[in-house]
Amino acid sequence: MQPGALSKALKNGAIWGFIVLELIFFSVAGEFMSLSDTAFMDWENMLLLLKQSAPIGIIAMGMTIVMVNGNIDLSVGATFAIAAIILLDSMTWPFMAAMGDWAIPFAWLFALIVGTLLGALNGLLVWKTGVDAFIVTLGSMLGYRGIVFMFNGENPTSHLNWTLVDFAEAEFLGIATASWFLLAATGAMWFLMTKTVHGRNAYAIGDNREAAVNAGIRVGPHMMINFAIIGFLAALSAVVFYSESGSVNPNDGQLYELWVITAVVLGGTKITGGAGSVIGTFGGVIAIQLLRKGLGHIGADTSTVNLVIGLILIAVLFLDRQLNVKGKEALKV
Amino acid sequence: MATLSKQKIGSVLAKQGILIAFAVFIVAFTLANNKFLTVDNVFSVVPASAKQGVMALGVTFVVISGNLDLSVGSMMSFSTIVVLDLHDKIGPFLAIPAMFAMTLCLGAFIGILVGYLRLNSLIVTLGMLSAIHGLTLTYSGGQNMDIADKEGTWFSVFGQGTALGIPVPILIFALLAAVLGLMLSRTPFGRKVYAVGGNGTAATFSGIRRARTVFMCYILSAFCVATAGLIQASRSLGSQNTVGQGLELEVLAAVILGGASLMGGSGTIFKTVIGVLILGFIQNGLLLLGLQFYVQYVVTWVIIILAVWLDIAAKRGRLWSPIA
Amino acid sequence: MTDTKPILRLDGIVKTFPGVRALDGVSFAVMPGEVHALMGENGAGKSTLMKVLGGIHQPDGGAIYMGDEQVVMSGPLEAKAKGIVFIHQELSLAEELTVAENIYLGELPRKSFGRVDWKTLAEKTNAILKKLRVGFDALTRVGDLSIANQQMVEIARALTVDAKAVIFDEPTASLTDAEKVVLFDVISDLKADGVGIIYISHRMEEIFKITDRISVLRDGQYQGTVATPETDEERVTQMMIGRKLDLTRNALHHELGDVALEVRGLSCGKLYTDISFEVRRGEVVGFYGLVGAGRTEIAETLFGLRDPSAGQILLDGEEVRLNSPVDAIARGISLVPEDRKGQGLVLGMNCRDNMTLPQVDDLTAGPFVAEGAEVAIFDQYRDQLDIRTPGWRARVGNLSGGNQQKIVIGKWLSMHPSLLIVDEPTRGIDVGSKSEIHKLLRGLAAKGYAVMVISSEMPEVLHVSDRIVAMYSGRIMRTFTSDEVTEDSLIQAISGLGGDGKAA
Amino acid sequence: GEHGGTMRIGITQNNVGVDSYQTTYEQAFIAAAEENENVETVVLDAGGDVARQIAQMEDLIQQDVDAIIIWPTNGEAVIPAVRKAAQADIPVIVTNSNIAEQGFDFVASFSGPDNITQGARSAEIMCDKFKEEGIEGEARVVQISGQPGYTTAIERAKGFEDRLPEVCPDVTLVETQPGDWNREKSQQVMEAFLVKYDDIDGVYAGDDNMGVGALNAAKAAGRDGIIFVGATNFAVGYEAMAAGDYWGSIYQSPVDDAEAALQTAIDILNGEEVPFLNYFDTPKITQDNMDEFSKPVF
Ligand SMILES: Nc1ncnc2c1ncn2[C@@H]1O[C@H](COP(=O)(O)OP(=O)(O)OP(=O)(O)O)[C@@H](O)[C@H]1O
Ligand SMILES: Nc1ncnc2c1ncn2[C@@H]1O[C@H](COP(=O)(O)OP(=O)(O)OP(=O)(O)O)[C@@H](O)[C@H]1O
Ligand SMILES: [Mg+2]
Ligand SMILES: [Mg+2]
Repeated sequence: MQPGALSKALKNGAIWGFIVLELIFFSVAGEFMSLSDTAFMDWENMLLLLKQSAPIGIIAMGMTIVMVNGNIDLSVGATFAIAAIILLDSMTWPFMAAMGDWAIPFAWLFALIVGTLLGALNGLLVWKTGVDAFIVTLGSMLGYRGIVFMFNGENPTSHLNWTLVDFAEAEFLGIATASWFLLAATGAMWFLMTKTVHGRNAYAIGDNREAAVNAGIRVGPHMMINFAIIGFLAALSAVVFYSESGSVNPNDGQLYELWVITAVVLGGTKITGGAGSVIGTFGGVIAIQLLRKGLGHIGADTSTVNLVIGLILIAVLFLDRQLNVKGKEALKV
Repeated sequence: MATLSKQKIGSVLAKQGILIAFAVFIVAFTLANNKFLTVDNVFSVVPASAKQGVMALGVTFVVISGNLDLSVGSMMSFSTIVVLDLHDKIGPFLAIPAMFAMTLCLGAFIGILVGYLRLNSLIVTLGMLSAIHGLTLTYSGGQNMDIADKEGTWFSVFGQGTALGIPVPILIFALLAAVLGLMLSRTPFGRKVYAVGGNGTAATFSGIRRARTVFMCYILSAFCVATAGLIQASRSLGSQNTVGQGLELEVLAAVILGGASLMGGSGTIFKTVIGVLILGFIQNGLLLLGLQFYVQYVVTWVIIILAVWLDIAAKRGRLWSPIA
Repeated sequence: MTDTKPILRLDGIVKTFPGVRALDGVSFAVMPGEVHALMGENGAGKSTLMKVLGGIHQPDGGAIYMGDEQVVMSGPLEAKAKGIVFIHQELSLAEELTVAENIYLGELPRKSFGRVDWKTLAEKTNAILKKLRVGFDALTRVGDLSIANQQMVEIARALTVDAKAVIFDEPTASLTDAEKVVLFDVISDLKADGVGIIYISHRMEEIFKITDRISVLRDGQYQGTVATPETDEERVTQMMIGRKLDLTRNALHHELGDVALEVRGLSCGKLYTDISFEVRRGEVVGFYGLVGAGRTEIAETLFGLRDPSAGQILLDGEEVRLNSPVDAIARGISLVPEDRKGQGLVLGMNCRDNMTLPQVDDLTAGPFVAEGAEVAIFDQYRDQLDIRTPGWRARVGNLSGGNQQKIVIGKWLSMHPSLLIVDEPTRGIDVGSKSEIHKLLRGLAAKGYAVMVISSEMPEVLHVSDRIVAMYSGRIMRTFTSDEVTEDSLIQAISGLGGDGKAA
Repeated sequence: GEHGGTMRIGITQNNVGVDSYQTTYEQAFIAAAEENENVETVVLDAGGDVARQIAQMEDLIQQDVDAIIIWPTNGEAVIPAVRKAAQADIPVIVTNSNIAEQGFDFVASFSGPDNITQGARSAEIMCDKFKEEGIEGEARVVQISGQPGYTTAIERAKGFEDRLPEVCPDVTLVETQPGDWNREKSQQVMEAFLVKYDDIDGVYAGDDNMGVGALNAAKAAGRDGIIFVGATNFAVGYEAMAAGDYWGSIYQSPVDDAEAALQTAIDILNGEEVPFLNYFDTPKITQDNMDEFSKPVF
């Protein structure tokens, strides 16, 4: 056990090390390249970072359990958009409009229910048809997006409610509403995955599905619950974000699945399932947001941003691999 | 006897399910719109699908080897922009091999990362999707790329020409499908691709160079992407930087529709071709019916899931999954 | 015990797979407190019958009774709820999870809010582990355990519930003698508690040691049940395969040729140290030791899969560097690996393609694979090894475990190696085929091949070897010739006792 | 000027890599800023993502720049972020496509083209040509619109669809499909149109890039005599016009667009009066008058 301890610690801490590196780099580079007088590692800026991580971060928490489970969900971006439309559109329905600001909790509820149902539908398809989750959700990524467009054609759906905006922009203990939701989602998923039977079964199924089936775990419903969870969290993310922005384009949330998966993988979750952690994912989310923000801070242009983000992703994967090399005597397969 | 013939029908269905689905679509669309099954239409659908099709051929190899390639769309933008730019600078004769060389370098880079360094292909190609886009933007300065003398170049032959009355893109696609189909099903290399995708460890234990096999799959994929870029560039003789954006998923959908498993080890070129044609005809059929593009999204969703579902249902001999 | 009612009864079970009638009207009963052996050749349908009982497969005909009541095993959960515990032939564990979580997979103890009761879990698990006398604890990650220890985890599952019947499907296939003793203790405890035990194994000596009755299957058909004390190996074998077998020790020696392989002072990190031995043409050298003794790692090094940290490998007197299996194969080395599913076979590929995989580059006609030549090779080894398959097109994954193993052996024999290394060559193989394989190995040696046999079965090592290398904890303890070896001295050597620590 | 010292102006653009208009805009913006020694800029790109754009707004507010220019990804979703800037006393200038009316209170000025008018002008160009050919009584038109959901696409389509029946009441718009600002996609859409409709007299494309894609399809199918009208005159459109294949478009220069936005911001920081809707002119361009315009650089 002892010889592996250092590399193990390094591995588990890799994402945090990377975050520290980013912070140092952008702070130093910012001194020379940035026009901003304020330092990058300003406390306010870090709080902002947390807030800006929320839309991707909340979904990433759901993606963690789905990926640990051995599945993947490519449709979260579309679910995000549908939930946003329900949130904003429902407030204009006559009976809702009649309720004034009391419509807000109902609008939230509707959006969350719809998100959960869409997630559950993915799960049901995976369960009942036995089609791989990648394919099912690749399909529903298109299908759900089609549904988004059916709502309101190609036009945005908007309903700017200032009460809602004020709530979303509010701060409690200096931390923005969106950040609180991110922290709550992280905490809840951490509890679920480390402390509960459901969470441990998620690992077991992702690790060896056949063994789980043989042990009598009801794999189908279990996976469906996890898809419902990610649907719920995608909707929660939308609810938090669109409460503040009040308008959704039909192609909003596109490519979110890729960012979310990137964050989850950077955070150390195994793509084949069976291993991963919510805390790691949190680190992955922060690392990505930091990267985007930092590149803006030092004035990198679009082509550089694309190039750098792509290469960093690969570099982190490479480093992770290097940290994980078993000794020289390892089997070469 | 009765059970035997029933079993036979079942196994025929299992093997040819995708073909039957294809036939059903063709009949349905033909009934719905009399323009659908016309030479005009077929010759306009297939060239448009040809570049996705050509890319799908390469991705089939990658998927069978147990990996993914999400960078093909972005890489196709790159090769299109490069060949158009070089066309005016060094002439088409040199531009084409130069573009192929550059695209193959990108493929080799991915091949090294995934094959030799054994990094996860989903993430590597996701990263490359973004990085190659950045590269393309840097190369072009973000500008559209157009050939100056559009009428006077023979370069247009790959996208717009016809031979024996058949559009050249169709010929390229058919030729490449035939060659790669034989390569996959009949050559030792093809066998190794299946082995590496089916069980990489066992393949290594059997003396197969796993890394080299995966590397070659990405090289092939890049070759197909370069060919698609050539068709694309030649079709429009001008292009924007995002010309291939989003194609990676369309291509992957076609490969999956053809029945290749993402776990690796299964799939064929022939079925991928059918997958490409189904997606192409759906797209075209719905357009002919005057349906909104987003209806097409929903239909594609239903068709992908139904096709894959029926395929595996036939294989396991029951409709619903046995998972409790 | 025969006067009581059967705890479990299967009646006329039929099960077909596409192209195979795996079970054809099999009836079978288990009494409480009985150890009931289920025997049959590879592919006879033993595992399938048990999977029907365990709710993993649904039968196409027949009925299952528990007591007087007819039951339907709709799934593994149902079977477990009815008190039927199934220890699988193939390991069925989640490697990333701890031992405790694996043992209680699917029934983790709960607290409020669906939380796992870690304390109870650890206590219960450690109690079971203590009974099994293993050297790891509840919190060990299963992936860090050796195959044998993983098998012990699998066995531990039998002790978690109040079972009415426990099915052991070849539990000893990867166990060594030390663990077997523990397993047999566990079985006798269960037996004393009145549990009915179904025990599947190809190892005759175990069957006669621990079972009360023996039922035999052949080609999916029930051949009958006999009381163990009233029968003998020969009669059972005859029921299984319809003929007699030669089960003697190796007494015959072939003319030895030149040294084909010489290993000098080979080490590989901590896996093994200072290994020296030689194998001559015409000689079979057996490697015997406990799990973790490092035999497999030596084989893997010789096959180019591990880089040695010190020492030399000489083939035909010439020092070689083997960087990959490609190098090793080019030098005429073949390795039948230990883990057939993970390392030996591409389960999704057909039988023929698996068998010709290492030589596919050479079997060409123009740019294409010469399929006719491939089929010829397949046919030859199918006949020689008596591989039961519907045809070369069958997916290897659908073959029974033993037939899969034969495909792997065929694959490497067809390479005509000058040095053949076989690691646990008969794991999970029925007696008939086993003796065929032993004959084959002897025959190869007679033809001038050099053969290394790694095995954890003493009778096997004794039966095929001209010399036996005994290993303990990464070192060679002693080398025996087949004339001087005794079971006692061999056991002492592999336990780290007695041997003089030097290759003879 | 009233503003002492250097002005720090932040801009968050919609999606720079996506077409050469936006790229040229960015380059022109940076060039214009470099020319003015009193101006320093922070140039950001939202990559078409609203969430990223709002985050960039927050970053710019947090960095306490003097003014913010925004090219909205969604004309309504950015309003609260714009309000935040206004509350932090940072003037916001909207560029290229405007935000919704609810946000006007928080905005100092809008600078950009009038997309509705552009759509209307395209309708007029097409109608005039139909009249010239004498087919205004029966002509059939198809439309290839821009990326679904984008304000510019929506407004141009609206302007065209509203104006066409006013000027040419007997012309029918038979179908609209999006071409996503993408030449290839547009070409594919047009291929299907050509199979489906034997009689197409005019094609309106949301920009020239798509218009040329449609033209390519028509050429490949050997269908002559179709009148192509686009918007945002790209270099390819200009060339096709010169070759006589493409009838007309709307001349809109990203350089003008960028310079107007920067100038508006500077003027506001200098305390000058600027009109709230600061449209720059986007004239009609057809084969008849194209000599008056220089070939677009993008
Ligand atoms: N899922 C399956 N699909 C098709 N055929 C199968 C399947 N499972 C088992 N079979 C076939 O059923 C027959 C019986 O197999 P089974 O695994 O029960 O044999 P076994 O007696 O356990 O053999 P072994 O001793 O080798 O483990 C074999 O011919 C096998 O190929
Ligand atoms: N004491 C131990 N506890 C747990 N694992 C061990 C122990 N010793 C060795 N191992 C691991 O168990 C694995 C099996 O060891 P190895 O393959 O060398 O045994 P072997 O001599 O080939 O025996 P067999 O082939 O019967 O398993 C090795 O990967 C080794 O790292
Ligand atoms: Mg078996
Ligand atoms: Mg071993």
